[in-house]
Amino acid sequence: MKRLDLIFGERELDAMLTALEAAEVPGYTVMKHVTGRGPERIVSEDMEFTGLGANAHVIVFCELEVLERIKKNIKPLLSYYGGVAYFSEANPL
Amino acid sequence: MKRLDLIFGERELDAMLTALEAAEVPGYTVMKHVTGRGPERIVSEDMEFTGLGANAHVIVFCELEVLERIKKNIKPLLSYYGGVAYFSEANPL
Amino acid sequence: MKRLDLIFGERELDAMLTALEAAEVPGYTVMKHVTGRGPERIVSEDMEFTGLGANAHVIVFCELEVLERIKKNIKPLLSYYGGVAYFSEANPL
Amino acid sequence: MDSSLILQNVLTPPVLFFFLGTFAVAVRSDLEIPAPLPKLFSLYLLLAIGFKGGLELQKSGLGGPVIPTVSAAILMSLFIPILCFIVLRIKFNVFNSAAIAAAYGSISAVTFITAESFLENQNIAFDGFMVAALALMESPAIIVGLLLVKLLAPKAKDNRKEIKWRKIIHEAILNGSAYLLLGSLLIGFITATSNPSTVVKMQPFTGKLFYGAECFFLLDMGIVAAQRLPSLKKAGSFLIAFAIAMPLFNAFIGVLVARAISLEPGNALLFVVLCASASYLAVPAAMRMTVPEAKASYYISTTLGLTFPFNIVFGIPLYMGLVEKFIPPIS
Amino acid sequence: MDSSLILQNVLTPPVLFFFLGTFAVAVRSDLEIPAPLPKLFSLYLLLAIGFKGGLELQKSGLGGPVIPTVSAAILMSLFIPILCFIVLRIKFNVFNSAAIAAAYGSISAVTFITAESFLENQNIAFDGFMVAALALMESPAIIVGLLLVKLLAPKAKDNRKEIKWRKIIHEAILNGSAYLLLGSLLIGFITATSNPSTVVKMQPFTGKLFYGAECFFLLDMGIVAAQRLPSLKKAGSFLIAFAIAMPLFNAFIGVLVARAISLEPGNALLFVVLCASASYLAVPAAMRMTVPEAKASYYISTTLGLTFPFNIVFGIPLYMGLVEKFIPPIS
Amino acid sequence: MDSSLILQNVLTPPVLFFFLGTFAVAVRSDLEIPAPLPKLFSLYLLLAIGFKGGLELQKSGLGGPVIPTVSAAILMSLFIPILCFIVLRIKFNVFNSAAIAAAYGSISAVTFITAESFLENQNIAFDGFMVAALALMESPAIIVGLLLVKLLAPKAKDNRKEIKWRKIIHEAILNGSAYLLLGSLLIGFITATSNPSTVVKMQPFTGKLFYGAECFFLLDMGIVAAQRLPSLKKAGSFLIAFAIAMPLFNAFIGVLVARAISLEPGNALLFVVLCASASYLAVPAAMRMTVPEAKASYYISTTLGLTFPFNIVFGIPLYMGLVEKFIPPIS
Ligand SMILES: Nc1ncnc2c1ncn2[C@@H]1O[C@H](COP(=O)(O)O)[C@@H](O)[C@H]1O
Ligand SMILES: Nc1ncnc2c1ncn2[C@@H]1O[C@H](COP(=O)(O)O)[C@@H](O)[C@H]1O
Ligand SMILES: Nc1ncnc2c1ncn2[C@@H]1O[C@H](COP(=O)(O)O)[C@@H](O)[C@H]1O
Ligand code: NA
Ligand code: NA
Ligand code: NA
Repeated sequence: MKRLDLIFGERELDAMLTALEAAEVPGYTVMKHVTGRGPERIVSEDMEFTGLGANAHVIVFCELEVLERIKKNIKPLLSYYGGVAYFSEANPL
Repeated sequence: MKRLDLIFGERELDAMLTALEAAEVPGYTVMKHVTGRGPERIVSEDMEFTGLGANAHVIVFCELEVLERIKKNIKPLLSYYGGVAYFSEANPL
Repeated sequence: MKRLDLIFGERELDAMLTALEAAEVPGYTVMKHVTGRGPERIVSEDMEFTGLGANAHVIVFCELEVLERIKKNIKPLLSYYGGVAYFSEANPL
Repeated sequence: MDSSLILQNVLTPPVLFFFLGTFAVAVRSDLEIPAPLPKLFSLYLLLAIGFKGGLELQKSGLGGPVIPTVSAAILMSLFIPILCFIVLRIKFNVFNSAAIAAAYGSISAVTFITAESFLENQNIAFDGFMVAALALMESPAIIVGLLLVKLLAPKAKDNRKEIKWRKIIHEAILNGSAYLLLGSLLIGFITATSNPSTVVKMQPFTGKLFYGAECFFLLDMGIVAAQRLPSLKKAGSFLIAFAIAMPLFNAFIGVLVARAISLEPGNALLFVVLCASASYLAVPAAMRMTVPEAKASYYISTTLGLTFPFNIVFGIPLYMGLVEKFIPPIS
Repeated sequence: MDSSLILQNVLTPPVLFFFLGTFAVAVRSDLEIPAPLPKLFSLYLLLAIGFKGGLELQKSGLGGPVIPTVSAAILMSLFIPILCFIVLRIKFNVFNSAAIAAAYGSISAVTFITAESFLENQNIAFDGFMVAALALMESPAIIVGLLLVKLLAPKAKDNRKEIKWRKIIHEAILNGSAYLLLGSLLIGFITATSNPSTVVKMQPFTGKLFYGAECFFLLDMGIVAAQRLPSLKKAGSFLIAFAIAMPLFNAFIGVLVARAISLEPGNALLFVVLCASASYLAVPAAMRMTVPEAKASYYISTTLGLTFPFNIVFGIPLYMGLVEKFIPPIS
Repeated sequence: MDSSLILQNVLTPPVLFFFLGTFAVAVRSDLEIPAPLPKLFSLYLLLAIGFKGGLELQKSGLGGPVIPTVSAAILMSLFIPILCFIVLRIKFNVFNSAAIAAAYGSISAVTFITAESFLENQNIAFDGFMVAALALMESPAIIVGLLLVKLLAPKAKDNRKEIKWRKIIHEAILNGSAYLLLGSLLIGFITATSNPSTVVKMQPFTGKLFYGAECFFLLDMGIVAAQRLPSLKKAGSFLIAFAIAMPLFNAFIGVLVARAISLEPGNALLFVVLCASASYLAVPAAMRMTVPEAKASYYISTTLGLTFPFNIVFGIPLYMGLVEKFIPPIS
């Protein structure tokens, strides 16, 4: 199985989850209030009270074929709004 | 070495940590206030004020043999209360 | 590519990020308010209001060569202040 | 049933803020009250009503109607879950029936608070000792629910039949919200006895601030309740009907009991509200730990998404109408 | 321009706590107000000013200067972003210009609050209906900003040209802060009409606590503003000059308009402050979603790191000086 | 030593809520006050005592007993850590000894607050300038602790011997809690001088709310303290004995000094409490950064798990008894 890590702006969370559901993921886990730096933006904790929001970190464990569908669905979102996505191997315990 | 990711209901955290300690893990890391969706349940942030609680995400870096012990200890908990567990390869830096 | 997981005391976050920047990481993600147990210390949520602070969990996705630089920069910090670092394989989606 | 009473109830800040919250979800506003702020308000409200209840209890003493009222309250919280269980078994298995029944046998502190505000607005007197009834009605239903599971659930393979009383009692009276409410009640009582001067110093925090904090909390309750609605649809029409009809029925029994023990109108309303309200704090916490076989979305969606809003918007004035019909005003 | 007025303004708790926050960053103290506590105070302040504004609006009614003032306010929030856009286009592309322009056309509630406190300290009267102007000035600038993007942005490959009104309106008036402010205003209005007694019960929460909570929040604003400074340097000198000069110019236009519609000095100052202040809550939220092509650090760093501090420290007393020059005091 | 005084102290809301928290841990209730809510209360309390202290300091001026008291306080916070260090070296290495010594030389603001509440309950007068002593006693012990490490620690391989004064001073006076306390003191002082009218507006927040917020915070302190107990066992009996005996001894020295500088009973008690209390905010923060060789569980478990509860439950009334014995009441 695969493990997918998505990190992007909190405000896009709804759109991102909709895209994941459309790819028929078996489940997902969301961590909010995450900060960080990407190639362009620095996201700090204080952003949370401005309208911008911090980042969200979403983890999905799924089969390769689901991953392909996810890729198709979220690539446009990531390239429009920013954010990163990495996957690696994972095995159910 | 192995990396284990456990995601389950916050209320089971104590039981889960006890099970991990019983498996003699070298350490663990806990992230609370985590939300998500599994095969059955949706866990949203508002759950935190109802008695249900959100999810916890626990990470353990350990040797394969410890992982085997963990598996034995926590499988019953996961199948009774719900939650997921995945492991992958990891190397100390 | 590589995925690096760093877990250490929140109070060292600034020093750690400086070390990462010095290693010219392409980006990083920070999760604060993380708790856990290591070989020596237990870090619980209540620590956050004492002066000690909880842990921070930092994730870096980067190339192997960056990882080498990171290793050189942060090993002294980890051995002085405590904390753990593990890496694994990761692929951009 | 006075419809102007309903309107009057709706046009108060707590109920209006509740609507503001539900409406935010309806129009998809991104208004949110991030965790753990709702927890702050919920802890505060429990501490404050507990403390104030303790003061009043000390003033009124344990004589007069106190013991009968509290006893009746406890009996109701043992009887109602059994009643609910029987009704629920028509459609649900033992686990789900017991868990939902426990929720409806227990109480909702915020509904109680809203009823108190309603009475204050209507200038109807009520007694502080009713908070003791509130505190003591939280747990018995949990015990009944767990007993129903232990006694009636199909024998499991690992033979979980022996009743673990320790664990049951623990979940029932030591869960965070019940504990804080009871503890603050006790502290209020002790303080009023031994250090009355400190009571005055608590007043700005536990008294003055209360109404505003209640409004803020109800704003969040509105958001949360509205977010529950989709999963309510999944629960099916039987459960939806139950979430409205059962509180009404429980309220009706409550009025009869209140009349039997000659409660005055204000106290009677609070008594009825305790019977009619359902728990979304203590009971879900206990059920999640002890009856994980039950589907949490059932007892959370109904209590939070339907019964709670129904009670604070329509229920309270309806029950007041009922009380006025059945219970003679103080002459 | 009275420099003693500036000093008097600086030596009040809200401004001093703001300085305490900025200074903490300057000397690298580890003082921090962890999320989501700032959110708690920001929600509280919006709820409280909204509610109080609603009460006052009900008292004053919709006659007299209310309609003209509010209309002028809305017109200003349509006109200012266009003005800003023209200036910004000298240096920036359409996306960035429109986003920054929208921020400066909209308002900052905390600047408004600080101006109210300033007036109270100076014993200058002002009317509660100005909160309605505040609430109604938040959104129009967002719509103007989005329209500017839609009409003037280079045709994108995926042809995003059709204007999605639904989405624009949604982002403009249903973002959390605008929604809470407007909603609380409405609740205050309704409550004052139908249940005046409950207003008194809200008073400790929305009224008495306000000044202290404002100070606490400004402590955090000081920290956040100072943390923005480094990215401000990157933004370049044009934007830095813009963040000071534009508010001054907007204030000047504001004074002329205030004079034209014969506002009294207190209301005039608040009107000017609305014109001169820039949004870091509602507008960034909306721009992030609808114009992600714009660089967030531009509109956040300028509004929060420069314009906000400038306004609450120097701006308010300066604008008061301007108002005193141009607007005859009430005789 | 008046045991009725102890009982009277125990039966006040702050101490009772503290017990409610410890008891929750003892009976394994799941009551918790999730992060960062405790931080909210701790920031609030520091801001409020600082601000109130500043007001009082402005009222009383810097004449009379102010300078001698504050000087004596600073001297005590230099002397006590050396004394503690000598005792601790019997069992611990230089790093641990210095870190624990610094904690006991510094102060606990919440213990101080509880002592103030105690005095108010007993109708014993005290002066606001004692808050200045509180604020100024926080840091010197940190410097002493760090100096002890620098001077007496075994020469490390990387030759960390040169004393980095900048870093030491930074950690000592710019850590969040010391900074906020001192800053608020200053703001209170300035405001009382230049804008007395604003002081009244702060009063509901910094004054009225204080007692209740203190209770809420002590509820959490009770939970945290009780959670420390297991690691206390690991620390060993020497440290456990130290955590009780040392505060008593420091209190005794404190009384003698208070008598020598002729403090009145109320101020004397506060002075003694400052000597006897130990820091779990500023010092751990500083030690974690500068002496990571010391085991954090030692200085956290003792100060928070033992010395703090001992002081607020038994210490304060005991010290009052001591004060009454050694210091003549005001005639
Ligand atoms: N190389 C990286 N490693 C870890 N996290 C990253 C990396 N690059 C970006 N991120 C995270 O992704 C968020 C959004 O990235 P971006 O929109 O590309 O600036 C950042 O705020 C970081 O939290
Ligand atoms: N496929 C998945 N990928 C990531 N997280 C998951 C997945 N399935 C379940 N989870 C997480 O595990 C929690 C409990 O799962 P469950 O009890 O099976 O509903 C969910 O709330 C999710 O946070
Ligand atoms: N084996 C491990 N697996 C996961 N997390 C760990 C492990 N060891 C240590 N940690 C985390 O690293 C933090 C600091 O570790 P230490 O300073 O070594 O006690 C701990 O509080 C844990 O959160
Ligand atoms: Na009930
Ligand atoms: Na403006
Ligand atoms: Na001390």
